[in-house]
Amino acid sequence: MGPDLWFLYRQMLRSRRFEEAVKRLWEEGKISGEMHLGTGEEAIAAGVVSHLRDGDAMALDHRGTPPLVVRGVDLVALLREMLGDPRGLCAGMGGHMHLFSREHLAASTGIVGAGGPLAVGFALAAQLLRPGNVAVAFFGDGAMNQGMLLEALNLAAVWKLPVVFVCKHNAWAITTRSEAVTGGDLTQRVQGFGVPVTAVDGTEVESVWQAAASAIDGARRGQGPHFLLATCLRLDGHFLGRGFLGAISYPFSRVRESAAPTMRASLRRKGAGPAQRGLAWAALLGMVSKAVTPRRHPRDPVRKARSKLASDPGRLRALEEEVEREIRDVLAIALADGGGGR
Amino acid sequence: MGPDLWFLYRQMLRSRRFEEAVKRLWEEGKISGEMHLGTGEEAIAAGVVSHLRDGDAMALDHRGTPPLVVRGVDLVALLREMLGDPRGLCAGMGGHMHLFSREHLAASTGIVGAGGPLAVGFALAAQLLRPGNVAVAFFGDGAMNQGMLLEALNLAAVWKLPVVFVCKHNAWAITTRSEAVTGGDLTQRVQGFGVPVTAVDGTEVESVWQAAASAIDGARRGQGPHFLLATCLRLDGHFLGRGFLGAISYPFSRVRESAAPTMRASLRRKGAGPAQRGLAWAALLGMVSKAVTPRRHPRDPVRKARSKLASDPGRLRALEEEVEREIRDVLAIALADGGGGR
Amino acid sequence: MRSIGFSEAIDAALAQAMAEDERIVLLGEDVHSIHPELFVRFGERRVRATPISEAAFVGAAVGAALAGLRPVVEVMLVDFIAVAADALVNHAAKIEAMSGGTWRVPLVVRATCGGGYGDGGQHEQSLWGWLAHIPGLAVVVPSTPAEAAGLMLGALAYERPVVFLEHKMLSEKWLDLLGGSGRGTVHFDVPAAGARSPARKRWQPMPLGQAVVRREGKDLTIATLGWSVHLALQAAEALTAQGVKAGVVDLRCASPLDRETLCAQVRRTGRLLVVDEDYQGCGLSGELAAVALEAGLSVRFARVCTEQTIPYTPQLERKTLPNVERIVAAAESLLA
Amino acid sequence: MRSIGFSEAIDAALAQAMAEDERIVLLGEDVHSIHPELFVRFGERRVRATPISEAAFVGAAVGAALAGLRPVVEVMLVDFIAVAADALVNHAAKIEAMSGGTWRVPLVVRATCGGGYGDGGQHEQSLWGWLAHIPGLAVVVPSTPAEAAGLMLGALAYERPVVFLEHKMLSEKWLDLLGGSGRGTVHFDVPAAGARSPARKRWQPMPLGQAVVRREGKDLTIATLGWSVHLALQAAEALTAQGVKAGVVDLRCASPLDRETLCAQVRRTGRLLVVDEDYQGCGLSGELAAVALEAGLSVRFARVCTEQTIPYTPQLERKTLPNVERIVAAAESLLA
Ligand SMILES: Cc1ncc(C[n+]2csc(CCOP(=O)(O)OP(=O)(O)O)c2C)c(N)n1
Ligand SMILES: Cc1ncc(C[n+]2csc(CCOP(=O)(O)OP(=O)(O)O)c2C)c(N)n1
Ligand SMILES: [Mg+2]
Ligand SMILES: [Mg+2]
Repeated sequence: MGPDLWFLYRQMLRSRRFEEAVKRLWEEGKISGEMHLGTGEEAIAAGVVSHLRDGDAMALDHRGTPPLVVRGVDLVALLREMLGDPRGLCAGMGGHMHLFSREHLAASTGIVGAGGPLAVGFALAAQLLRPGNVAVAFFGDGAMNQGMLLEALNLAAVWKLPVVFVCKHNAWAITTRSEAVTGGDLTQRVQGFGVPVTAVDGTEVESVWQAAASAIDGARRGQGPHFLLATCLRLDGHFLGRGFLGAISYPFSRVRESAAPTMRASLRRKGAGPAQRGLAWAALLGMVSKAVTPRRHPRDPVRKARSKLASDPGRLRALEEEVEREIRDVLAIALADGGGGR
Repeated sequence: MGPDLWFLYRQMLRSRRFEEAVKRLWEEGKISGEMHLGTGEEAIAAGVVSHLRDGDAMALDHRGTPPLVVRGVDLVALLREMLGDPRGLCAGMGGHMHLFSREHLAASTGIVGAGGPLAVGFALAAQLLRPGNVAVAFFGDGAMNQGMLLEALNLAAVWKLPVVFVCKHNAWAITTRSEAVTGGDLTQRVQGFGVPVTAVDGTEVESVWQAAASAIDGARRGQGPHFLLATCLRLDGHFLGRGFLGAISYPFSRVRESAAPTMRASLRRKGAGPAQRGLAWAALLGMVSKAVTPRRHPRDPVRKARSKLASDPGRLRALEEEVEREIRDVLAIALADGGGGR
Repeated sequence: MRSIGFSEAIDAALAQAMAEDERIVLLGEDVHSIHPELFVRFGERRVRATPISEAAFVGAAVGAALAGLRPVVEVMLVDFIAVAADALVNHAAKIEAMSGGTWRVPLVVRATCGGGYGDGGQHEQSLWGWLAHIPGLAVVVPSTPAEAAGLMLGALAYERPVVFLEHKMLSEKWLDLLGGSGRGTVHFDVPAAGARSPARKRWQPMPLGQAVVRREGKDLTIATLGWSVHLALQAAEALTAQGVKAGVVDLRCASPLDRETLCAQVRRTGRLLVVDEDYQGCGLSGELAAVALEAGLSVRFARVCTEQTIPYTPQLERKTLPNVERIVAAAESLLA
Repeated sequence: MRSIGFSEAIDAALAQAMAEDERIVLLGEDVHSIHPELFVRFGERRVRATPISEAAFVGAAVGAALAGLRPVVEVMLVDFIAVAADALVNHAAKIEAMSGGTWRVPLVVRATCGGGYGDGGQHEQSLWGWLAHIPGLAVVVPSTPAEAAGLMLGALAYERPVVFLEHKMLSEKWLDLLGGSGRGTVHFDVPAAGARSPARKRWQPMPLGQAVVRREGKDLTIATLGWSVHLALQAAEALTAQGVKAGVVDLRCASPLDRETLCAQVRRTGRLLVVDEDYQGCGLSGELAAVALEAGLSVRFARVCTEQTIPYTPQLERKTLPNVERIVAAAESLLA
């Protein structure tokens, strides 16, 4: 059986619309703290999570929303959690970086890489208590340099655990390009721990679904861990707000204003020579230009999936309206009595 | 210029005789705590450390004695340290797992894997302050599953640091076989971090010397890190004493006496089925039999080097007498006034 | 009656619990040879040797606990817990709270602790106060084999993360392994009450957070736990020569603290002497001072703790760790 | 006169030091964009972005310090120090002692700390008492931009490992980044004295371990540090309405502690109220109780600390962290 693109698109769109709502609420000041969206990762969430079933577990990182949406977590509870509402998924105690759903065996962590060990533990429990169940860990490319995650790959391999590691490779860790801080080749690195790797375009939901199908199926049947290396995008920057350098996710024009002190600093006496200063400037500017993701990105996974369904515009419109309605209802309920924990 | 086997043999023998003396003193109760000897690793110590010069640094693990001996650390100070003498290398404050010689930029750690980051830091200092100098990290195969060491490989690669990682692969971590807890292939694993690997028989001092020559030379010339994977032996078990299971480094006959409670436990009601219990027994027995290293091992690096020098027995005897004398003198001085920190 | 050693007792309790609850698994480096009795009985599925990857296997134990197992994860020496601190501090300790109370982490972290046998700075720490600082971690430090067994069962029944510390000076197994007591040329004075207890057919769980008065005394109260309980008892005995009646409270747990038992004693004596083998600053010793003051007690206070990195050399090691002479001297200063 | 913000002041001091001492390097995640002023001036050799490998890059900073550099290693949030605890606890803190005093580790670990802007349990901890527990680690927690700059220079001159904590509520940079204050729809009440100081051409190093009396008071002494200094001052002000004169001691460092300044104040007031945003148990608050008692003071004691994992939801977050109302209430209870 192949992927059901209608189903997958629907899940992706639910996540996208939900996170767009979260973004508005954050900007209105109704959600506090940092806010990392998973926009651009929806194909990975949908392609992987739609294979999960009761007793399967997930370890999530700071972009945990899309997998939870796809997994079927109650969206009102999820939104209330972010609003800090005592009726939230975690009674408002966790917030968006620390989302937990015991019912779905889903745990998030705000510590980069810590999901690796958690997932290994989930998989160990599956191996001993629920054969046939699996665990999935979602994490970014930046996490691939975190020791505990590397150790987790090894543990999974030597214990032949039913765990699928999903690396959402958006080429960035905050403002650092992965390639600048990651030696060698990730595929070889992972294989070097005895874990087989499948690389996949993580903006193509059907490809992800296929790759995940065989990885998860193998894990269920006792073949041990698998690693999906899935490229993706970071459509809303590292997190919402002006971001580092006051530029990453805001209009380029802002750079000039915030760059003045930096400009002055680069002209001060003592320090590196002019060549090195120039290099540093070039690095900063290069970074800023690369980090600014265009609003409508050609690889946007939601748009890509949608374009494949364009041949049936009626069904498409119905689906989209249904999703919009769902999210509207979620918002209405969650915000009904003021919402939030202030 | 090739290796000078006479010189290397002399260093190896110095280390061996010194550690034999340490062993006697430990058994006499003059040295307290654990005692991990580096007997069986001398070819690695001699083959690598003899390339080091002023300004080069070393990070050592719990078997730090051989590299320090080869590096030219004052043996009286070293022995006094182990005796807990206030005149010891570290005023008796460190002990054999925590040996430091600032003069030689040599630091030990009793935390498995922690030498990796330390060496990377040493190499960073060399890169910025003393171009042409290098750092070397010595650690075991067990350390290859410690996250911070894996991270250190990556850091060294991305910063192109002058560091040589030396893995002394004796196939064991205490009573655990490396192969049982290490996924994939170590060479591939290390290459996956962007660090080139040379595998070498670490009981052949000339091979080690050659491999180290080119790794260290490359590092000095700015070519970045290198990894030597050197097999070796653990001639005195994991540490001195009865060891885990009362068997690893003591005569096999002891096993029977200490095995009685284990035998009883394996017959108690409740627990795993008989097949699994049998497997566990088999694993224990297999481990014990593998772990008992014969006193005179055909791959003993000191004996191997010696056999190549047999053609000049006169010179050999003179060299050996000189080394014996050196160690005797060291002992005499260190023990002269009672020695030790009791 | 047969007697039983410290580590033996803990393993006996663990075996009893494992026989009754399939969800209990033991993970850690070399567990097969450190606990051969458990290994041959429960097999390698439930007694799993790990690679030297403390961060990952302690983290995995947290995940396993969330997903239905009851892991006992062993970190050989508490010093190495620093390598896995994130798993305890940011995960085990916090997930129940961050999940809004919906998800608990029934995890026991077992480690050895303490010094006095010559291993030096990175291998003889106690760190119970360091761990107890984190809300959400219970920390157990037993002082006798029988109570160690009972508290292990208590820890398994606690349903929340517990760090269970086994003092190496009390452990027949670890003192032999690391102190090399098997060589016959070294000896350690281990009080019989700490080293051995009567064996039992069946161990009963002991609740966490209950201190016990080991010795009544009207002049001052010595509060302590673990190995130091025995030093304190010796010191109290020595003090009788001067007509001083010193009581000894064994806290048994650094967290949760039994404030009541402590304060009831201190209320009577008006003098609190804390003996804490862990580091002095910002630790358990200060906490007990605060507890006494918060109870509104007017109290004279002194403490005998480890004030610096533990030296290797035996003569300084002895002076740096709490010892009977230091305790007696501190008691005298309080009574002066 | 131009004024300067908290993070800006620290970076200005760091720039001054880096200009004068080639051995100072800055390592950490995203340092190029967190400190662009340092990056464009000193270049990527000395301002190095790291991978997300806290254990290795903090450990490497220890090695670099041993081998002649003066690293400032940045761990974004002190919460993440748990990932690198081994490098600090077992290495940075111990090497001078274990080497018999022959080898020092001149290292500054810089991290942000504290809560109040809505990041929740794994991102708002303080942990200064946790770190100060370890002998060999100094821990600095400044409360004004000018002193932060001076203490950064003091830390660089200290020659030994120092953890330098920058409270996020005081940092114009971090409050914008993590609190999202730039969105205009959220506001934080940051007292001017904590947020900005007069700019200076040249910063002078301030020695570590010197507390300062921020406010004299004869009825009780509030001891605190960091962000809470400002809460304490507000509470002291509020207490005047009841005729209460509360003094405020800003400890500035959790280690080394300035016992003298603290005890001199407490001796006069007889009442000690500790406001400690770090966790309550086995931490700094208890240590101060012990310090007062060890000085032979007869003292009434209360504390306002963080007693549990920090909740995300703003209303509980506010209640869980120290706040003015809690401080006032505790002061009243002490005076009752
Ligand atoms: C241990 C740890 N270090 C640093 C951080 C701060 N941090 C949060 S997200 C992030 C980048 C993560 O990059 P990646 O894993 O690629 O995920 P992405 O944000 O790109 O999705 C960092 C450094 C953290 N949360 N935890
Ligand atoms: C972080 C840490 N975990 C565990 C230990 C206990 N330990 C000491 S040596 C050792 C085995 C090390 O194996 P390997 O690195 O191969 O070195 P070998 O002893 O074989 O030379 C272990 C587990 C430790 N010292 N540090
Ligand atoms: Mg990324
Ligand atoms: Mg080995």
